[in-house]
Amino acid sequence: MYLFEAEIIEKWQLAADIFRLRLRAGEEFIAAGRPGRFVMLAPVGGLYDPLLRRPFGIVRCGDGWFEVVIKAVGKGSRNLVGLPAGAGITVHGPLGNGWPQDESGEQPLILVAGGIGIAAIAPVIFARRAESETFLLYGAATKDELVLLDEFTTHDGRGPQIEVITDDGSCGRRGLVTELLLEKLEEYPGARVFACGPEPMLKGVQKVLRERDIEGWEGWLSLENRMACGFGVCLGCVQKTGSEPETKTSKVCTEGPVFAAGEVIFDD
Amino acid sequence: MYLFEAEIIEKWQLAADIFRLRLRAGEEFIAAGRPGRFVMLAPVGGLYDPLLRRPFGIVRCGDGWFEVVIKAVGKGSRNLVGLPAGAGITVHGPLGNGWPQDESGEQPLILVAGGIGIAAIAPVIFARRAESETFLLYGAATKDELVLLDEFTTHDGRGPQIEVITDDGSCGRRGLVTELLLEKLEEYPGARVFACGPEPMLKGVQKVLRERDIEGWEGWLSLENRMACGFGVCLGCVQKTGSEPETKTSKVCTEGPVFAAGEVIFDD
Amino acid sequence: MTDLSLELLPGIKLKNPVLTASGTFGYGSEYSPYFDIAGLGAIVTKGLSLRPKTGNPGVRICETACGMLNAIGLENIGLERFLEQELPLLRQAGARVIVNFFGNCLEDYAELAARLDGVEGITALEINISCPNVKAGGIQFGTDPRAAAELVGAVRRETSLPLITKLSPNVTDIVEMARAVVAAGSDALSLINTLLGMAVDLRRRRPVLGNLTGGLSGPAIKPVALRMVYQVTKALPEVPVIGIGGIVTAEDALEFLLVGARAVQVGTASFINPRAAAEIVDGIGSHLDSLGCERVTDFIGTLET
Amino acid sequence: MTDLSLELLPGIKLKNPVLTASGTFGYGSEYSPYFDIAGLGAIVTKGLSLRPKTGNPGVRICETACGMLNAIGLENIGLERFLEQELPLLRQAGARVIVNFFGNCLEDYAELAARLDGVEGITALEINISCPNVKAGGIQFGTDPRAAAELVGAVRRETSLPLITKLSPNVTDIVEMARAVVAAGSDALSLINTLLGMAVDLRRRRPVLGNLTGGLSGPAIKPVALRMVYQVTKALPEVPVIGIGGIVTAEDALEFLLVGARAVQVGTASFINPRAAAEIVDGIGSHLDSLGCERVTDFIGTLET
Ligand SMILES: Cc1cc2nc3c(=O)[nH]c(=O)nc-3n(C[C@H](O)[C@H](O)[C@H](O)COP(=O)(O)OP(=O)(O)OC[C@H]3O[C@@H](n4cnc5c(N)ncnc54)[C@H](O)[C@@H]3O)c2cc1C
Ligand SMILES: Cc1cc2nc3c(=O)[nH]c(=O)nc-3n(C[C@H](O)[C@H](O)[C@H](O)COP(=O)(O)OP(=O)(O)OC[C@H]3O[C@@H](n4cnc5c(N)ncnc54)[C@H](O)[C@@H]3O)c2cc1C
Ligand SMILES: Cc1cc2nc3c(=O)[nH]c(=O)nc-3n(C[C@H](O)[C@H](O)[C@H](O)COP(=O)(O)O)c2cc1C
Ligand SMILES: Cc1cc2nc3c(=O)[nH]c(=O)nc-3n(C[C@H](O)[C@H](O)[C@H](O)COP(=O)(O)O)c2cc1C
Ligand code: FES
Ligand code: FES
Repeated sequence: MYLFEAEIIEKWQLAADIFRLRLRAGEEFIAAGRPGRFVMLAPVGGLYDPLLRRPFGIVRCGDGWFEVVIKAVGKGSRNLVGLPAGAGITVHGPLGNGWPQDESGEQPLILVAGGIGIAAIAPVIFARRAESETFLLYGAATKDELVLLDEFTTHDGRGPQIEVITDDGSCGRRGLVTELLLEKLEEYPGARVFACGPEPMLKGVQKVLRERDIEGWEGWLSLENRMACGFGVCLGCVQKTGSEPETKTSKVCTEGPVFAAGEVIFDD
Repeated sequence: MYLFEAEIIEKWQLAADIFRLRLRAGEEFIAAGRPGRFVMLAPVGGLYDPLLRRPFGIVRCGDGWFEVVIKAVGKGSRNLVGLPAGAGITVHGPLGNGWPQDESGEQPLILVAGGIGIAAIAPVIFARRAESETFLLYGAATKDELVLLDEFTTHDGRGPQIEVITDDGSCGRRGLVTELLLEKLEEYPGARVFACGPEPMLKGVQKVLRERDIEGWEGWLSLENRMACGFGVCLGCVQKTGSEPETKTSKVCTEGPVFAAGEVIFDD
Repeated sequence: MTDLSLELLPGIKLKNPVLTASGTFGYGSEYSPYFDIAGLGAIVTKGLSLRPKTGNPGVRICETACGMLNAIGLENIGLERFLEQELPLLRQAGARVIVNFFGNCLEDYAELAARLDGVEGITALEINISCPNVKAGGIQFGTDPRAAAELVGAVRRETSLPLITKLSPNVTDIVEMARAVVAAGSDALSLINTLLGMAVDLRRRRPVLGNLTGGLSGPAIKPVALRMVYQVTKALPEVPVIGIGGIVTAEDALEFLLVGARAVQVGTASFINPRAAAEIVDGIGSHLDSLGCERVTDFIGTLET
Repeated sequence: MTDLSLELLPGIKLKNPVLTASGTFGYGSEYSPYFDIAGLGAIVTKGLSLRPKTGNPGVRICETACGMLNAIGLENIGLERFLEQELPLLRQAGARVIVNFFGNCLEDYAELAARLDGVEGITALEINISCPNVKAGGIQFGTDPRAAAELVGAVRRETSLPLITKLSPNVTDIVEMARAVVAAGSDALSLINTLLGMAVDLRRRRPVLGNLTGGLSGPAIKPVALRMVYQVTKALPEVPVIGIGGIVTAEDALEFLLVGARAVQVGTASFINPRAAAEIVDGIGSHLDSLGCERVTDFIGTLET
C-alpha cells in the first residue's frame, strides 16, 4: 500500500463526462496494481471540499504511470476530472483484492461491463490479450458512453470478442447486457464470468449465474459501495455476504471489491 | 455592481507568492472600476472550501480586461492564484468608494504603499501618469516583495518619482516607509497623501499626518478589514470611525475602503 | 409550471417558499441591484431591537471549514429608523416583510412586539430567542424551554401579527423547545439559528473573534439543520416550520422541503452570491416542473423513510 | 527539541498528546503499514461491546460539506475477539492502548468495565456514553446529566483503570455534563463525539443513510468542538480534557491544546490520510520548537483572552 502525490501526466476526454487520467507512479506501485484493484484519489491542496478520497479502478499500467477512467457524477469525481494536466493528485493504493487470477488462462472468460463498470473490466482485457476466448459484453445507456473500445484490440488484431448493447439502441442491439450474458453462457456453459456495473445489472448477472447452477458458480462481481477510507478502518463500505442463515458483513474495500457472485446478498 | 463569471486570460508570477491575474470583463464594469475600488472573487465550481469570496483591489484596466495582484497568504488567496489561465473566477464588483478624485490634478500627491498595499496604490499611478508631482514611497519586507515597479514608468519616462525602502535593506534604504513620508512631507507640506498597507503602517501614517496638523489632514487610508459580503449586508467589516466622543462604526466595504485619515480610529 | 405559492400560515399566502434569513439580507434594499426582491416569498429583516445597537468590537467574522463564524453582536439601526427609513423602502419595492426582533429582557421583547403590532406592511414577526436574558444573569432564553415559553407568551399577548419563533440549535432536545414555544402561542417555527462555535488564531494565540465565540453558519451546519427540521416536523406535523441552515442551492432548499419544512430561508449563501435566493426560487420551480409536480405543497414532507 | 511527553493523568505518561479517535483507527494494526503506531500518544480502539455487533444495514456513510455522516451502528468484534486477537497485536506493536467501550444498558457497561479491569496492556478506558439506554426507552445516556452520572458511577465501581468519559456535543450545556460525570468518578473527559445530523437523497426522496440520521464529523465541526473544549477546560481547569473534532493538521491540534486540551484525538482525518496522526505529532513538534517552547505542557491552555 502506497500513499503518494502523483502528477497528472496527461488527460483525455473519452465522453461528455468521462475522462482518462494518466498519473505518475513508481515501479512498486505498478507491480502491485493487478487487475481489479483500485486507488483512493484526492486532489493535492489541503482544501476540505470534497473531503474524502474517492475510489477508482486501476485501468492500465505502463512504465512509470497508471491510468484511471473517471466518470464525473458528483462533486468528488467532477473535481478530479477538472484538474489540468500537471496538477497533483494524492494516491492511496493499490487497494482491494482484484479479480481472481487465472492460472491456466485456458478457461473461456466472459467479461460483463455496464456503463463505467468498464473501468474495472478493462485491466483484465489488457492483461489477457495474449490469451484466447475472452468475450466482452458491454452495455451502456447510449453509444456516446461506450469508451475505450478502440483500445481493446491490438494493432495485430488480438483482443476479446466484443458485443455491445445499449439502452437506446444507438450502438449494437437495444437491451440489457444480461441478455447477452444469457446467450453467451448457452454457447460457453463452462465459462468464468467477471462483471462490474450498476447494482441492478449486478443483480441481473447474479440471477443468470444462479440459474446456471454450476458448483461454485464461476462468477465474480466487482462492487462499488460508498467508501470513506478504502483500507478497512471505517466500516462504511460493508456488504452483506454469505448465504442465509449464515450471513455476515464484509468490507468491500479489503475483502473485495471482487466477490464470488454467490456470496453477495443484495438488498431488494 | 456586477456579478459575473470571468476567464483568467493570463497569469504572471511577480514574486514567490504574488501573482497578477488578468480577467475578462465588460466595458461597463471597467468604466466603473476607478482607482481604489475592489472586487470580491471566488473560483467557479460550486465547492464550499473556501466558502466566502475574498476582496482584491482593481489594479489596472484595459480593453475587455482588468487585473488583480494577489498575495497568497491563506487558503482563499492561495486557491485563487493556483488557478490556471483559462479557468473561471466569479467576480462581484466594482465595490467600495475608491480614492477621492483629484479634480485639478495639480496638488502634489504622495502615495504610500506597504507590501501588497501596492495593489491599492498602483491604479492611482496608472491613472495619474500624465500628471506631475506624484511620489511613490514603497516599503516592503525585502527586495523580492517589491512588485510592479517596472510598470509604473512609461516607455517615454512618465511616472511617479519612486523611493523604495525595505525592512532588511535589500533594496533602497533600510527602514520603514513612514520615515520616507516624514521627509517627503517636509519637502511638500501641502501634498495629499494616499496610503495602503498593513495596519501598523497605516497607524504610522496616521500619526505622521496627525502631527502635520493641517485642517482636514489631506490624507486617505485604504483599509483591508476582513469581509464576508463586500456589499454592506453582513456588518462583518466595520471600523470604528469619527473622533471621540462622536464615534460610530462604518462599513469598510461600502463606506470605504478609503477613509479620510483623520476619521479612522484604530484599536491600540 | 409548478405553482410555487403556498400558505405559510392561514391567510398568509407567499409567492414561493423562499425567504431570506435575518442578518444576511440587510434591510432588503441592498439586494435590489441584483434582483427584484418582490419575487421572493418574503424578506426577513436584520434583527431589530428597541434602540439602535452598535454590535461587538474587534474581528466579527471568520471563515471556518465550509462555514463561517459571526459575532456581529446584533448591530442594528433600532426600531425607529427601521420604521421611518427601511420599511417604506421595502414596501415600495413590493416585498413581503417579516420583521426579526430581539431584546435584552422580556420587557424589551414585549414592547417591541407591541410597537410593531398593527404597523402596515409587516406580514409577520420572527422572534429571535437566541439571546441572553440580561435581567436573569445572562441565561439564554433560547436554550431553556420554560424561559422561552414565558418569553413567547409575553410577546404573544402584545401582538396580533402571526408569530414565528426562531429556535436555537444549541439544545439537547429541539422538539421540547418547539413544543414549549408552540404551546405558548407561536404560530410557526424557524430553525435553525447558528451553532455556537469558536476559532483560534494560532499565530497570535488568541481567539479570532473579538467576542471569543460566534455563531456558525453555512453549508457545514446543513446536516444538523436538516435533522432538526425533520425531528420537529415529524413531532409537530401541524406546525409550519421554516428550514434554515447552509442552504446554497435549489437542491439544498428542496431537501428541507422534502423533510417537511413549509418554507426555507437563505442565509450565508447571499453573501457569496447576492442572487442566491432568486436563483433558488427558479431552481425549485424547474426541479418540481421536471418532476411533474403541480404544486410545491404536494412535494413538501414527502420524504420516504 | 520540544519535549512532547506529558502526563495525561497522574501516572499515565504519554509520548505525546496525539491519540487516535475511536472508530476511525480500527484496532490499530490496519495503520501499521503506514507508520509506527507506537510513536503515538495512544491508540483509542474502535468502540467495544460485550458481544460482537453487526452494525446498521444500508448506506452507512455519506459526505457532507467539509464533513461526513456515519451510521456504522457501532459494529465491532466484541470483547472476546478483541482480547484474543487485537489486543496482543497492539501490545506487540508497542502501542499504548485506550479501550473505548459502550453498552445497551447500564449493566452491560458495568460488566465490560469489570472484564477489562486488570487486563494487561490497557492504559485506560474511554466510555462512550452517546448511546441509547435500551432499558430506559432509548433515552440517551449522553444527553442527560443524571443518567450519565449514574452510568459513569456504575462503571467506576467496576474498574481501577483510569476512566475517560467521552461526551456528546448534542447537549444544551456541555459544562453541566462534564461536571456530572467528573463528580461520578470520571478521571478525564474526551470531547466531542459526533453531532447528530441527517442527509437527504433528493433524487430518491429518501434519507441517504440507512439509519436515517448519523454522526457528523470532520473539519465542519471543529468550531463547535473548540468552543466546547474551551468551555469545559475553563470551568473545570483541573480535569484533563482530550480535544476531538475536525483535527486534520498540526495547526488544528495546536488550537485545541491552546484552548486547554491536554491531548487530542485524530478521527476522520485518518481516513483521508492514514499517516495524519503521525504527521500531526511531527508538526506539533516543529511548531513548538520554532516557538522555543521547551515542553508541550508549557503551551497547553495558554490562549490569551
Ligand atoms: C472499488 C471502486 C472502484 C470504482 N472504480 C471507478 C472507476 O474506475 N471509474 C469511475 O468513474 N467510478 C468508479 N467507482 C465509482 C466512483 O468511486 C464514484 O462514482 C465516486 O466516488 C462518486 O463520487 P462523487 O463525489 O463524484 O459523487 P457523489 O456526489 O458522492 O455522488 C453522486 C451520485 O452517485 C451516488 N453515489 C456516490 N457514490 C456511490 C456509490 N459508491 N455507490 C452508489 N452510489 C453512489 C450518490 O448517491 C449520488 O447520487 C468506483 C467505486 C468503487 C467503490
Ligand atoms: C478592500 C480590500 C482590498 C484588498 N486588496 C488586496 C489586493 O489587491 N491584493 C491582495 O493580495 N490582498 C488584498 N486584500 C487582502 C486580501 O483580501 C486578503 O489577504 C485575503 O482575503 C486573505 O484571504 P485568505 O483566505 O488567503 O487568508 P486567510 O486564511 O483568511 O488568512 C490568512 C492570514 O491573514 C489574516 N487575515 C485574513 N484576512 C485579513 C484581513 N482582512 N485583515 C487582517 N488580517 C487578515 C488571517 O488572520 C491569517 O493570519 C484586500 C483586502 C480588502 C479588504
Ligand atoms: C452575519 C450573520 C448575522 C446574523 N444575524 C442574525 C440576526 O440578527 N437575527 C437572527 O435571528 N439570526 C441571525 N443570523 C442567523 C441566520 O439568520 C441563520 O439562521 C443562520 O445563518 C443559518 O443559516 P445559513 O447557514 O443559511 O447562514 C445571522 C447570521 C449571520 C451569518
Ligand atoms: C466512522 C466513524 C466511527 C466512529 N465510531 C466511534 C465509536 O465506535 N465510538 C466512539 O466513541 N466514537 C466513534 N466515532 C467518533 C469519533 O471518535 C470522533 O469523536 C468524531 O469522529 C469527531 O472527530 P473527527 O471530526 O476528528 O472525526 C466514530 C466516528 C466515525 C467517523
Ligand atoms: S471503506 Fe472504510 S472500511 Fe471499507
Ligand atoms: S463586508 Fe459585509 S458589510 Fe462589509
